[in-house]
Amino acid sequence: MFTRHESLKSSYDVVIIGAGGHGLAAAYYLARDHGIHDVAVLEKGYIGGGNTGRNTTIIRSNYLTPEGVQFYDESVRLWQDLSSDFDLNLFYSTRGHFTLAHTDAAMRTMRWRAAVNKHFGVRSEAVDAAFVKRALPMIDMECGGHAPIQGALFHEPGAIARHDAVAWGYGRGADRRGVEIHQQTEVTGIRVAGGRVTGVETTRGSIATPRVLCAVAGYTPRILDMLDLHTPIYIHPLQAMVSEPVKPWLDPIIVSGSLHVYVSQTARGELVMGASLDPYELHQTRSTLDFAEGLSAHMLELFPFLSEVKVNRQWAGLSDMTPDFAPIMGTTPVEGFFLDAGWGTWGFKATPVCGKTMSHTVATGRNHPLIEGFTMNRFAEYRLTGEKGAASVGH
Amino acid sequence: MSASDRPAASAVALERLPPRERFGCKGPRAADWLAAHGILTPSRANTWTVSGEGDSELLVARLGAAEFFVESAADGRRRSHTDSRADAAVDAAVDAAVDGVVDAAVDGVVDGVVTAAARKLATHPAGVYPVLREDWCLALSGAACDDVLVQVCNLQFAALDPAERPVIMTLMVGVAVLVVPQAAADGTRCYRIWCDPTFGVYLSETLGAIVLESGGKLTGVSV
Amino acid sequence: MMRRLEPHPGEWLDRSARLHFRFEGRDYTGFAGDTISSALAAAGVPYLGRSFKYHRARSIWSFANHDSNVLFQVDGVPNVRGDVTPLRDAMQIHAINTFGGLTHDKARILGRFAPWLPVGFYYKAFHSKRWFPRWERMFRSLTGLGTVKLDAAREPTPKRYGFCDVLVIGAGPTGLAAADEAARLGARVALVEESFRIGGSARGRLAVASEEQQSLQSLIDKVQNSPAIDVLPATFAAGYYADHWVALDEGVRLTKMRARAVVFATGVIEQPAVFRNNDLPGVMAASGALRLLSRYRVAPGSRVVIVAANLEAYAACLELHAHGIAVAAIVDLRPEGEDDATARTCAALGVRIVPAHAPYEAVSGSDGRVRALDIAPLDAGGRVDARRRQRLDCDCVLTSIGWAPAAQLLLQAGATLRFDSGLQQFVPDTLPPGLFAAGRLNGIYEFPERCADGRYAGAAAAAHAGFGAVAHARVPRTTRRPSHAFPIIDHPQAQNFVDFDEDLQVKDLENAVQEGFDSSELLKRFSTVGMGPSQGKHSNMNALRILARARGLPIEALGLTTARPMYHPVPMKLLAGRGFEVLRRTPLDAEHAALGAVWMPAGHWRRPEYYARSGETRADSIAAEVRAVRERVGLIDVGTLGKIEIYGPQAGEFLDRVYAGNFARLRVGMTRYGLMLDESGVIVDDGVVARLREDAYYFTTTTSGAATVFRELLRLNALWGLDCALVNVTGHRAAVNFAGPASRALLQDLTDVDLGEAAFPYLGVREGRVAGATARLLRVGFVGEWGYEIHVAASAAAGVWRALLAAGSDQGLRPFGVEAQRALRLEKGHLIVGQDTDGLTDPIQANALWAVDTQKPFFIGQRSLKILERRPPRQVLTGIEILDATRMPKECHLIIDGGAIRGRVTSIVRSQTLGRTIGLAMLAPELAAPGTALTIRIEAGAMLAARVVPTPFYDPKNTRQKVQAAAALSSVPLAVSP
Amino acid sequence: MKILVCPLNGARPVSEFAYGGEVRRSPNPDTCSDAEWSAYVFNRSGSPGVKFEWWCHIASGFWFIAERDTARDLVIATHPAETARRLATATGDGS
Repeated sequence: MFTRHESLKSSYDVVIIGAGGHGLAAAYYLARDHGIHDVAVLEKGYIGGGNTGRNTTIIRSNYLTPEGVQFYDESVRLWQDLSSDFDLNLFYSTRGHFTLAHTDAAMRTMRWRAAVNKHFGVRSEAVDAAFVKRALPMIDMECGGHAPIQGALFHEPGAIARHDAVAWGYGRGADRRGVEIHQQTEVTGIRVAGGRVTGVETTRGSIATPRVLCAVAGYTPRILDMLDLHTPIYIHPLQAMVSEPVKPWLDPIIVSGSLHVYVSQTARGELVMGASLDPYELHQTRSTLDFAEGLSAHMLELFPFLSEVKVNRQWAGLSDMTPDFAPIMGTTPVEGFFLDAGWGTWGFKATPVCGKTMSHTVATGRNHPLIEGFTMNRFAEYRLTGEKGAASVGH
Repeated sequence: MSASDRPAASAVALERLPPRERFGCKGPRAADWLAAHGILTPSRANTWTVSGEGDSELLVARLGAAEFFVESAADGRRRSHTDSRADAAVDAAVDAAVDGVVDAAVDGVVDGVVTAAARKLATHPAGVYPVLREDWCLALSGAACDDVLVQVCNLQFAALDPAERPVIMTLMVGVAVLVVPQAAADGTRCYRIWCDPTFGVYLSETLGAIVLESGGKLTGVSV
Repeated sequence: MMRRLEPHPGEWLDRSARLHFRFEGRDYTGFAGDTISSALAAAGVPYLGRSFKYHRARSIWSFANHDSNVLFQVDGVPNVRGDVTPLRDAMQIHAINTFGGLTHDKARILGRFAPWLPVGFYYKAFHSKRWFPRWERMFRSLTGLGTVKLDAAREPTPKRYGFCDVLVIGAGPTGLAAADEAARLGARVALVEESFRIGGSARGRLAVASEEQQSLQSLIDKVQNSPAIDVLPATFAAGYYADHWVALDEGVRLTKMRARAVVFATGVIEQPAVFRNNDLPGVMAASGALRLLSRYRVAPGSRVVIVAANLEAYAACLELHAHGIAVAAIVDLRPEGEDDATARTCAALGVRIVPAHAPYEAVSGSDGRVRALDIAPLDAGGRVDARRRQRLDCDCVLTSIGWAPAAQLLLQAGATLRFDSGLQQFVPDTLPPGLFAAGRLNGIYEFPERCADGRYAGAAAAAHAGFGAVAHARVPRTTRRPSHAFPIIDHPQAQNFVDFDEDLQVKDLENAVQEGFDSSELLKRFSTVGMGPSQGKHSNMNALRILARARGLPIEALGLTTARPMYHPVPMKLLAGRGFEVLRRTPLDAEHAALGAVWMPAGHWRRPEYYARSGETRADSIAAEVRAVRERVGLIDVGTLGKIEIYGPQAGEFLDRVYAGNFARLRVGMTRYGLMLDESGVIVDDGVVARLREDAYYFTTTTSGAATVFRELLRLNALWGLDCALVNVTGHRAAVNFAGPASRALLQDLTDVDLGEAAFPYLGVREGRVAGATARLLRVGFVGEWGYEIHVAASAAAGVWRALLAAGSDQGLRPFGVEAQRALRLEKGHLIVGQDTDGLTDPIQANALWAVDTQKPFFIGQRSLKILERRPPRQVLTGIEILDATRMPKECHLIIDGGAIRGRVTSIVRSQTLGRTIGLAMLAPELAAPGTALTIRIEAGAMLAARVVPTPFYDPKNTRQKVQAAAALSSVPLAVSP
Repeated sequence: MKILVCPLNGARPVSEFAYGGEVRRSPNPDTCSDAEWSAYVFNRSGSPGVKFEWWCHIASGFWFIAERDTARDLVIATHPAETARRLATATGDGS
């Protein structure tokens, strides 16, 4: 599936830092759509070992802002054809996605998102409690009496996929097209001359290259420090846990903002569960008991019958957060250095569209139209995206 | 020794204490001011002292560096707010005491130390600021009370030495509480727990349920 | 054939108590003390479960809480582990993941496909858009283990915090010695043990030297009777978390144990020999068979073959012999066999010992259990000579070829391991402070040395916790080799299983490596080795050996996969515990309940949405509440507002910095609206600030912002060090708003404060008495009528509330709730932070610059506001009016212009007072001019015409706050029935 | 659960505390450029390292400064809140 390259070449047309889904997708599309095959993907660990292999695999486009909705809608469109593109089953499974609202304020936000989604042809509806009860007869509508469910945002295209396979699919596709993937290869420095990138230093030697794409999620600030670039990105861990397999009982993906729960059932029958970000900065993927306790308590408020279902494993990833809950993408003040970062908790679903747009941006040197709203300079210009609006309304 | 050999959790009781005469104050000159009014204050932060006896017994807790919580053993219900049509004069004194607002001197009220100090406080001495204390107050006692506390708070109360007179500020079932451990006559522990009154019912019911489950008894607390 | 043997003193059974239960529809009996598996084994049930993927018959293998093919559905509970779950009377037990029952499982056909289902086959097939959905449905129904009962009830369980000086995990000889030593040095010790009794696997064995048995027993007695040691049997450490915090699953509750130091005496886990059909029922780990035998008195078979590669195999042989069970042969993988007294004793007993041979294939009988073992010569290179194989008849095959350390917790705690090629085992290399590993986990195997190592660790842990000092010498590691370097035998027809949970064979892993998944992490993810319920406890080590061989690397060169909680799966009910949910009640909560309040949640609070009255619909009640305020008088509990006092010479300076308005210049006795911004100029909170005296202010915050705002103010006060102090009285003070044309007249009778307009103007604040209670009165107009916010001590609230109700009872007063207040404030054009503003709204967008004093030297957000003022706002909050009286939009419906989104409705109400539908909207600036025509897209894409109008909608000139207007209106005939 | 040693209340689990972010030095709002100001408002030092951070003990409302290694989650020292004033001198927060 992957070719093992014993050594690095002395130069490449493009160097991509990070062999997660995003980096490999960019490599894949560079080779497939832009005829750029002389590409090295450098990975300090192993393929898909970062957030690609740690997320809870939810794919949706029910965002709030026009730029967000259009961007993720394109991603969902790409997702649907990936399995056949790769000739690899990604288990892309359209399940439908419920974002539960427990307060009238939350209900307002659902209506807002539904209205914007529909404007762009994305299938989302603000539905009432009765609809939720019909679709999820097993759910405790009262949530133990603490947070009665008022309704939800129902997003029909909501889906899950086999996360690792996505990285493998892009990796294999890139590999077949001549891209070199180098694992256990850490970037230690980036060479710049006259304001433009000239090369990359690694633990396995130095490389000359005019173009570098940085797609390293939680490690972004460390790479940016090498170039003295500054962004609002800050790192908090995001934890998740998975249950033992049980027979299928849950088809849709369920999210509750007030209860800090999101859950879906994998094809293997496991419940994959997540909550909210850890409360403070940390560059470590340790697990906490508070997380498992709190998430279990809230899970049982929604699904009391899971009392005896066992938690098998918990884990964590590093989220590269931004103040407006939108990514930072595209060109940077350093010519030839391109950024694909700020993915916080929503990077997995964007994998294909990031590959598409970043490969375009790297190949042409100009930001792809779909990422204009996500550029690095929006903060200096006080042009933050509105996703934060959604987050704060009703909170 | 095994879990089952430990003392049975029957010996535990939770009681809601009647409101006492109390007030709080803080500010750069709070300590001196209290001293000037004959109220001894603990020298160390997060400790408490007790002085006087019977109805004039006074518990003074130092919360951090410059905040104080003063509570008399005297029953505050005598001057309770709950029946606002009660003797206005009496109310006035207590209102002044707990609210710390300007109030005309009231005749015919026998002041406790607390009330007296509180009334003076209500005249806004410089550097001393009133802190309204309408706390909900519980007492948890009995040999097994530590077995209840480990179910509601992450702090190891059993390791505290009441002789050190510690004042504990912590979270109990999600509520900020003020806890003072005291040695009961029979050598067992007794904990006084204060919290914001708007959490009072929730805290009482939650602790009460666990106390009942441990075969304990409740006074003034319904579950 | 498995069968129950005669009683013997060491057994864990109470034969006087017979238990009756049903398994797969048939009745069985067992004894108290049995586990489900032991009872079924004793009853001679040939196999107990089906495997995850191929539905092969499986049975007891390790009897150590990772027999993951022996999971049951018990009384509706899924995935119950038979080897560790005590049998109860009347249990209803079913095998899981079968189609038509355990014996006739239709899905066993899948086993036939095995050769054509390579590892990761499901990545390679059925992914066309057309086929995937159907295939996924089939796939999902085939996978999954037990079945969740959707009507099962929530079970709240207790949960507690625990504290100890030294936590010892594992109560075999090592753990016992560690606990005893730590306690001797004065430490308070907690000793946890997974199985039902402490003492470890050697306890109660017949063939173990008597002096060893005696010293073990005395150690057990000592520990049991020590007041300093809290013994927790049937408890396992589920996870290690930062700062020596260990989650203990006690079965009935979770204990969160905080230790000063931790001793890991978790021992080792027996590993399977990998050969064709090594998963047949009747093929077991020797250690598992001995547990079954000595604890539950179940004979694993009557004619046993032992596959050996270590001394333990020969000890097992002697133990079986002591129980009268014939051992047909010991097949030793090692060319040299075992040269030890134990081995010689076996030989002396006439046991046939076959060195340099390997199990080639287990043969199954008609009952699905093993009936023979084919063995073949094994050369030094690990190759078997199948041509020279011979068949050994047997009804049980025990394997004893090696161990893997139970190091999962140790790794979670941040320890590192290194591979000791002598022992062929990973051993602790570096340990974080306060953590100690001992015994077999530490590569020390013989009884006396394990005790000594335990004592060493116990002393070291006690010393770390502040008791005594380490007076022992480290114990050297065992020099023999308990684990075989490659206990894996290839077979052309495969079905030599490495991972029983996931049905993974040797070739599956080799193929995965071939495809480039050639690091331990990638191999795990692609092949799913170690991802099943037993989390690789019996498969990771062999998988690593296979990976090493495939890559031609030594094991040292390969990393271990990350170990994470849980050690064994933990039920969600134990993690959830009781599930505390804070509910906050205002001091008037009981009053509202008595008045028929319909509650709505507001953060932790509950608030009356409105007050239900018989004969009124929800809409009627809300309408009547609104009307009462507009025409007579209404009363609302606003106690959930944050209430803060600030005192000191620099109190005004402080407020000037945190609020956008000017408060240093606010006159004593007056109030002013306050807008709080963050550094980026975004509105984060608002409220009313009242100046009580030169150096004393009282102010309110939003309900939702109260806690965070106060905390942030404390931080700023700490940072700036101004001479002022903050007091949060949110819960200690109650507050009501008594509003309406009649409010002044009614309140005057209850207060000593002169309510005359001159004495107490609009936006004034006064202190005095209301209904006998000391009160602060704020004359504010949030709802647009003459009114007073009355703030009193919490304990005075009920009295004041009742007095006000009584005073207004014959004047058409109604208590009103949040819904009515929303309508009233909207008619007045007041915004609600968080509803009419969002996470990016600044005062320019909110049309609230009137509340900003840009001339002040400094306030938070000022500098950003200067930048924002120089650029056109993205959106502006404006009043709108719906022209169509029959339809109305909902909040958050969009304003569409030229096919584009140009704004959104933030608040909307059908105002009966004004007889029109009015609201607020965030609009693109070019649409914000009064009179501009708008279209709003409502449900089902319908378009609704609207128009921009100025605010306030109601009483724009504020005449309602002028005395004559109030007087005039208060004489309006009663519009509502009292 | 991680233990944090509060200068006032002693060793408590981190769940008793609220995290207030890194202590940051702001440029003088009256003299700095818009670019300097927006950089101060939005940008963060995202890389791991030893940082001075605001922490608040919730139950007592006590703020202090913790010197924490954000790579290893180790608190090296805690300091009184006044320390922040020295660290953030010339802050636009007033002084």
